[in-house]
Amino acid sequence: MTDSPAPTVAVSTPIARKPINWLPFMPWIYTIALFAIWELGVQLSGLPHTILPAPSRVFQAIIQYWPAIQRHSIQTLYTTSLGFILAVVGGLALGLLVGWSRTIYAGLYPIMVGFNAIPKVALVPILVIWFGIGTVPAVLTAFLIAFFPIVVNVATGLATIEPETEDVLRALGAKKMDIMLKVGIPRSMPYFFGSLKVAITLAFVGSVISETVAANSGLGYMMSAAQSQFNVPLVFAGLVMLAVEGIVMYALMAWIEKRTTGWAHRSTTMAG
Amino acid sequence: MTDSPAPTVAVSTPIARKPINWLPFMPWIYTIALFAIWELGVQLSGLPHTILPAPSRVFQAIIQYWPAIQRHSIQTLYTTSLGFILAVVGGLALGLLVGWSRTIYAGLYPIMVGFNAIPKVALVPILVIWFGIGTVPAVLTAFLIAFFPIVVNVATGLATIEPETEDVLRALGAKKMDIMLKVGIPRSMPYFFGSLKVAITLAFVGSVISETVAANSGLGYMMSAAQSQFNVPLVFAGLVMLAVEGIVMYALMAWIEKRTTGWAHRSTTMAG
Amino acid sequence: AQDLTPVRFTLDWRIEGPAAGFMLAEANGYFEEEGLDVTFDVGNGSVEVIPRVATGAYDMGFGDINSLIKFLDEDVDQPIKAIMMVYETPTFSVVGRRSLGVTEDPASLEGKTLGAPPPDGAFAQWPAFVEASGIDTTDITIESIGFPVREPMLAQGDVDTVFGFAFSVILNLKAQGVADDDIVPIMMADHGLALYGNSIMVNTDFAEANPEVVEGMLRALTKGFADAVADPAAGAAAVVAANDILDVAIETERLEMANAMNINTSYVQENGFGGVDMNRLDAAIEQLGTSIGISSDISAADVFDDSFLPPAEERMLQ
Amino acid sequence: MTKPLVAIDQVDMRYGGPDGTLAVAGLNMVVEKGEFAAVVGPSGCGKSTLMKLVTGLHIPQSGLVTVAGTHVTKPVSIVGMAFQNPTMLPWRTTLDNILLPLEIVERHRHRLRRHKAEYVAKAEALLDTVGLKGFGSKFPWQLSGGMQQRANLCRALIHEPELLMLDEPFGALDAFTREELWQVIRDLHAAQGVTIVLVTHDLREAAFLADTIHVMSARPGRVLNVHRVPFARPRQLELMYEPAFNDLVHSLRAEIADARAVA
Amino acid sequence: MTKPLVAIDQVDMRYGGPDGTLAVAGLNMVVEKGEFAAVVGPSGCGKSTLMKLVTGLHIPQSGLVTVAGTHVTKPVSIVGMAFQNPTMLPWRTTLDNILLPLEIVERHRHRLRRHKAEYVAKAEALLDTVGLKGFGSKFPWQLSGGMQQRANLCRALIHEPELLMLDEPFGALDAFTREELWQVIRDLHAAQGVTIVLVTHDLREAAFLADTIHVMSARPGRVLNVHRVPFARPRQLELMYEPAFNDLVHSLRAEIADARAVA
Ligand SMILES: Nc1ncnc2c1ncn2[C@@H]1O[C@H](COP(=O)(O)OP(=O)(O)OP(=O)(O)O)[C@@H](O)[C@H]1O
Ligand SMILES: Nc1ncnc2c1ncn2[C@@H]1O[C@H](COP(=O)(O)OP(=O)(O)OP(=O)(O)O)[C@@H](O)[C@H]1O
Ligand SMILES: [Mg+2]
Ligand SMILES: [Mg+2]
Repeated sequence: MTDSPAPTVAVSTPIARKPINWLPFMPWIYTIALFAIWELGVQLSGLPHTILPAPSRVFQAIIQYWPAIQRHSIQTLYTTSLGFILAVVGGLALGLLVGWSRTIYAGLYPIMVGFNAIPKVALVPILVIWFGIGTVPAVLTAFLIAFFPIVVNVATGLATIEPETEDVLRALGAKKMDIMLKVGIPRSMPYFFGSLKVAITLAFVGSVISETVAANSGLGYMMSAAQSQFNVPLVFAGLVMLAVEGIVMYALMAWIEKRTTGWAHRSTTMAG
Repeated sequence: MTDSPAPTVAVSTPIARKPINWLPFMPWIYTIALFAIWELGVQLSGLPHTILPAPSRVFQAIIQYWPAIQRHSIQTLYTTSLGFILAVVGGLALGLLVGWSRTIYAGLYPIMVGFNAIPKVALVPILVIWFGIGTVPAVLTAFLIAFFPIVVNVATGLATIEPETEDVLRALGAKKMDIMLKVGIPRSMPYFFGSLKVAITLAFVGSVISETVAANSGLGYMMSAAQSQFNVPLVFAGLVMLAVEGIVMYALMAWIEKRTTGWAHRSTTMAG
Repeated sequence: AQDLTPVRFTLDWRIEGPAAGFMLAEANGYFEEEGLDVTFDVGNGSVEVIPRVATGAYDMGFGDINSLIKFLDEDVDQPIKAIMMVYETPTFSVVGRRSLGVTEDPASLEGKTLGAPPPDGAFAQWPAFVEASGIDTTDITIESIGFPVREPMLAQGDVDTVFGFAFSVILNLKAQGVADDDIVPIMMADHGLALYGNSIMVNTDFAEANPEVVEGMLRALTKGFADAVADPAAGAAAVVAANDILDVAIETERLEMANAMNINTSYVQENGFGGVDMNRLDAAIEQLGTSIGISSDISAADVFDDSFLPPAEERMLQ
Repeated sequence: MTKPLVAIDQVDMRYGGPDGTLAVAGLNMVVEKGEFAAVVGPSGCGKSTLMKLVTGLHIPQSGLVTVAGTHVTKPVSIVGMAFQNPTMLPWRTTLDNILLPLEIVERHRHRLRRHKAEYVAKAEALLDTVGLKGFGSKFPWQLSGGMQQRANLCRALIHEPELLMLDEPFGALDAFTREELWQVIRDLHAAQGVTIVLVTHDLREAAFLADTIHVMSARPGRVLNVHRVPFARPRQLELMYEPAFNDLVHSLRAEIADARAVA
Repeated sequence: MTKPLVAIDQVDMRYGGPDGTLAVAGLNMVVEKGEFAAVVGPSGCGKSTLMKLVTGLHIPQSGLVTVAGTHVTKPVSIVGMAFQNPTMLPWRTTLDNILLPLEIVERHRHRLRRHKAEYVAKAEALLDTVGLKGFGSKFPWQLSGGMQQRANLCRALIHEPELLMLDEPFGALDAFTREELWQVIRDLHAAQGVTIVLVTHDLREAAFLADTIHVMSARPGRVLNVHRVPFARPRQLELMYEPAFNDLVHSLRAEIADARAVA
């Protein structure tokens, strides 16, 4: 009697328990779908390729100009990463500062909001006067545009510490700094990583617009040079490269996030 | 005996309990300090006002061109607000969608990151061709640039629901949608508001860059026209107006935030 | 090998056909002969060059002299001057399409919609052009459209004409598929505009300290531009070598247009490359008064300094 | 005899994958409709796990959980559960927390808007019963530990579930408040015929309230023994001074002493 | 006689501004150095508030709290506190949670890096004492309610504080685990001469462990009565079967019944 059900279980489990895991393929499926819609949309709408080139044309451009694209992409990745690292450090520090004291919060926050409502491209000429064109203004622009979301989420993380948790540390005579480091930051980690996702994309935008205005290399330079030639497929090739670099950086951060904030992503019904 | 200490208390309490509350003045103090430093920096560095005008000159320009500035500011405020509202609605919806399912998360998130790494100014021409110049592309650009931070924070809020809280609802037979609405969203409210602060500043940037490329009014148009005239003080007047509008919107949201997320801001040591 | 003097030079725009003079001077070793090591940085328009040079961020640059006049008008003591004229005739133009009813006659613009990027140099001269050519602007609509949509909107017929530099707009329109004979450039200079165009500028503090460097620069650049006029193909090749996303054929065409319309003009053929007629420059300042508003009484001598130019005979383009 | 309302059959439950903690193993339990079952056992033996298995919050790796005749594969909707930790939602007032089930449960959610006042009155009556009159407008974090626990209990009761799962609902209360609430629960059980599963560490509580007492072994938990409590209903607090009551409590005590050793 | 370690003098404490809840009013209490004080009283009467006043987490609106001779105006650093809710940090393992005080308290934080192994061994020994051997590497949310409470206790003990404040540390434990931990605390008190304030709802627990029992009134809480527990130390669990013990417990019980009525 015990023999007969056993094989059934053995047969049924692999089928029931191991459905194909589609998850790793999802980004590809969505991307391919997106490109398909794009291609179709362009074909049907009949938009001229000087406005919106079809992806097929963009890929042609990527292949045709690959050496230039590669060089400029690496430059942009480099400036963006530097600016992003600055933004993380600066954003964390500013976030802690703003979270630190109510007076700094009240005073600094509105100014930061005001500053961030300004298109950074307006500041690039000033940076160029000070630092010349090239890497430095691009890094700084990336930094200036990217630090704010980090500040906001770190400061929110600190401001919303539950007093119950705080009390655990306060009862031990912990200083404010201890509470920030031991509770505030770890607790806001998931949102910190969320802000990094926003910050990295903004950092790319920042370095690219700076390169557009003032650089001899980088994707921003390449795209503006191509734009002035109305080589729009090449402009879009640059955009696609930007997107790819953004996704690569995202993947890197998603990986770090997974390793550090597992404790927070325990929800059984929600994605994450 | 009981009479004599009473006045002491009466005298000492108002002094001890009512120190001047500096908090509401802080934004002004910081702003004035900022302008003072700026003025001083310009005076000392001897930068020509065609590069970085001193605030005094900027205020002259504001007064001189007030009717134009007012008209353009209102236009920008209008397009930005529209774009921002779209971004809030769209960001909330997308955030819920991304938080809803692991496959959508895996597929859509990277694409959104890639999309957001693209400077939106590159997309304005397409919008202009489709919708003509003026308000519509500005609103759409503001939307496109501003929705992402909202998505990220809403999705993070959903992904980090504690299973303990979730269980309270699941035990009642709650559907996923119930859990999202009753727990996910309220719980991530503080971060939702944080993302709004980022989103509103980005919305301003978005509508301004769109106006720069294609509009007959709005601060972006005004600044680019002023720039070509070497009227740099007017450019900065535009930037200052943008900052002011950003701060006004921030104040509005801070007010709403205060009324809705008091429960989360109970920390005794941290600002908030 | 030897001790070269470094010079920081900012261009007006990306490296494209018209910049062949700079690239050839470099490629043919003229700078090295003068003992110079020149770094060329690309610019973001002929206007932004001016603050870059005036603040000393760059020693020299290639920018719009009309904007320089406006800039010096704000404060005449700023350390920047033009020292060599390159675009003797400015390339400011209104480009329209014959099929939309535009002809070479400026009067054909009446009743039309004009697309104008606000930062465009040609658009800035519109008031002076209106006055010089005497057209009636009452029925003219001006739409503010940025550079990325300028030619596409004209190609689509959303606007009837656009402002811009002739050699850019014409080639871009062709790239949009507009037929050659449909494109009508109205050159502002042909209709009474006395203005000059882009010129070499120097930070005067730098020039005072290194007069021989500046002179060497101008000698080398004169040779470079002469070469570009003589052999546009070689010029385009030098340009493409520096900016590898370009198409040689298009850049050759662009360079040839710039040579013909702006650089190797009849005045230049007579009087040599690089110099200006100070009276005409004063007249230009006058006209600028109408277009962009000049408040102080600035004179040609405040703007242009010919003392660094090589002798006229060395500046003749064959 | 009718089918039991709750049946747990040879259930194994392991947390966190194949190498995780085996919480319960070979668990069997039956609760009839209308029965009052108490579960006792050493700390960490799997009592809360059992509760979550019955409500369908956890699905066992092997074995079968049946509630109201249906095999449990997802949360069942006929229960009211008071969790061990009063997980109140901090952005809602106590009253709104208590009204939460009404916003979820099918039967009530459609009526809620129109009959709001009626439901609020009911919630306030409940708060009064547990000694929290006037605290409905306070936020949960403005309540003391024991008050939160009482509010938690109200939340489990408000929607009049068929099956009530109470996980140490009186742990943070003083003896008198506790005894008052025993009577409340006792009367509720008597009046409405609701089925109740109660986890407790207080053997006197179990003996006073329950029809059956299920003694669990140390982790991995299983039910070692089921005691039928012989005392007639309705029971009064005086019951606790009777020798038979104390004998039962003592024998339970001895059994748990053994249970701690058994795995 | 030396000065008392803890002195609360006519303290009023109101939560949330002038119209908030008055938690304690006219509170007086004295705990000598080395004394074991138990605090009992009805739910919501202000026991946890009292604990927070002593540790300086709350500063009273009027009256004076003195600890170790200093007027308390900010958190004092000589205490180890076990909160009523085990507020473990979810991103730390249980072991790291227990080590937390060592990262904060001046005396240890500088030594921690170099003597890590030693401290970890100590933490693991503590975990063993409370029956959590092997659970150090688990995250707090992987522990049952009672296990979390025990880990919470470990965290209060690890840095060997002079003053131990325990707010219902055994509420979620079964009788046997509870008795074991009573002995642990008793021995700790005997060996190290630490001063302990214990909030509890279990009168037997109070009578077994404490030197003095402070009975509080219903909210707004104040101390109605202080009982000196006469039993000699060291006390054994058998004490609880002695009539004198039961008499004390019964008289306490009666007093609390009254206390619930008194405000
Ligand atoms: N989410 C979880 N992840 C991993 N292990 C868990 C989890 N929840 C419980 N456990 C483990 O399962 C076992 C049983 O836990 P459970 O909460 O059921 O105990 P319990 O009987 O309710 O104990 P207590 O009386 O202390 O509340 C424990 O060893 C615990 O460590
Ligand atoms: N943070 C707070 N904000 C407002 N009111 C509070 C707060 N904490 C406690 N209270 C109120 O103070 C009173 C005393 O609370 P406390 O926690 O001291 O009671 P307790 O004696 O510990 O009760 P329990 O035995 O139930 O834990 C209660 O009425 C409670 O509502
Ligand atoms: Mg439990
Ligand atoms: Mg308490």
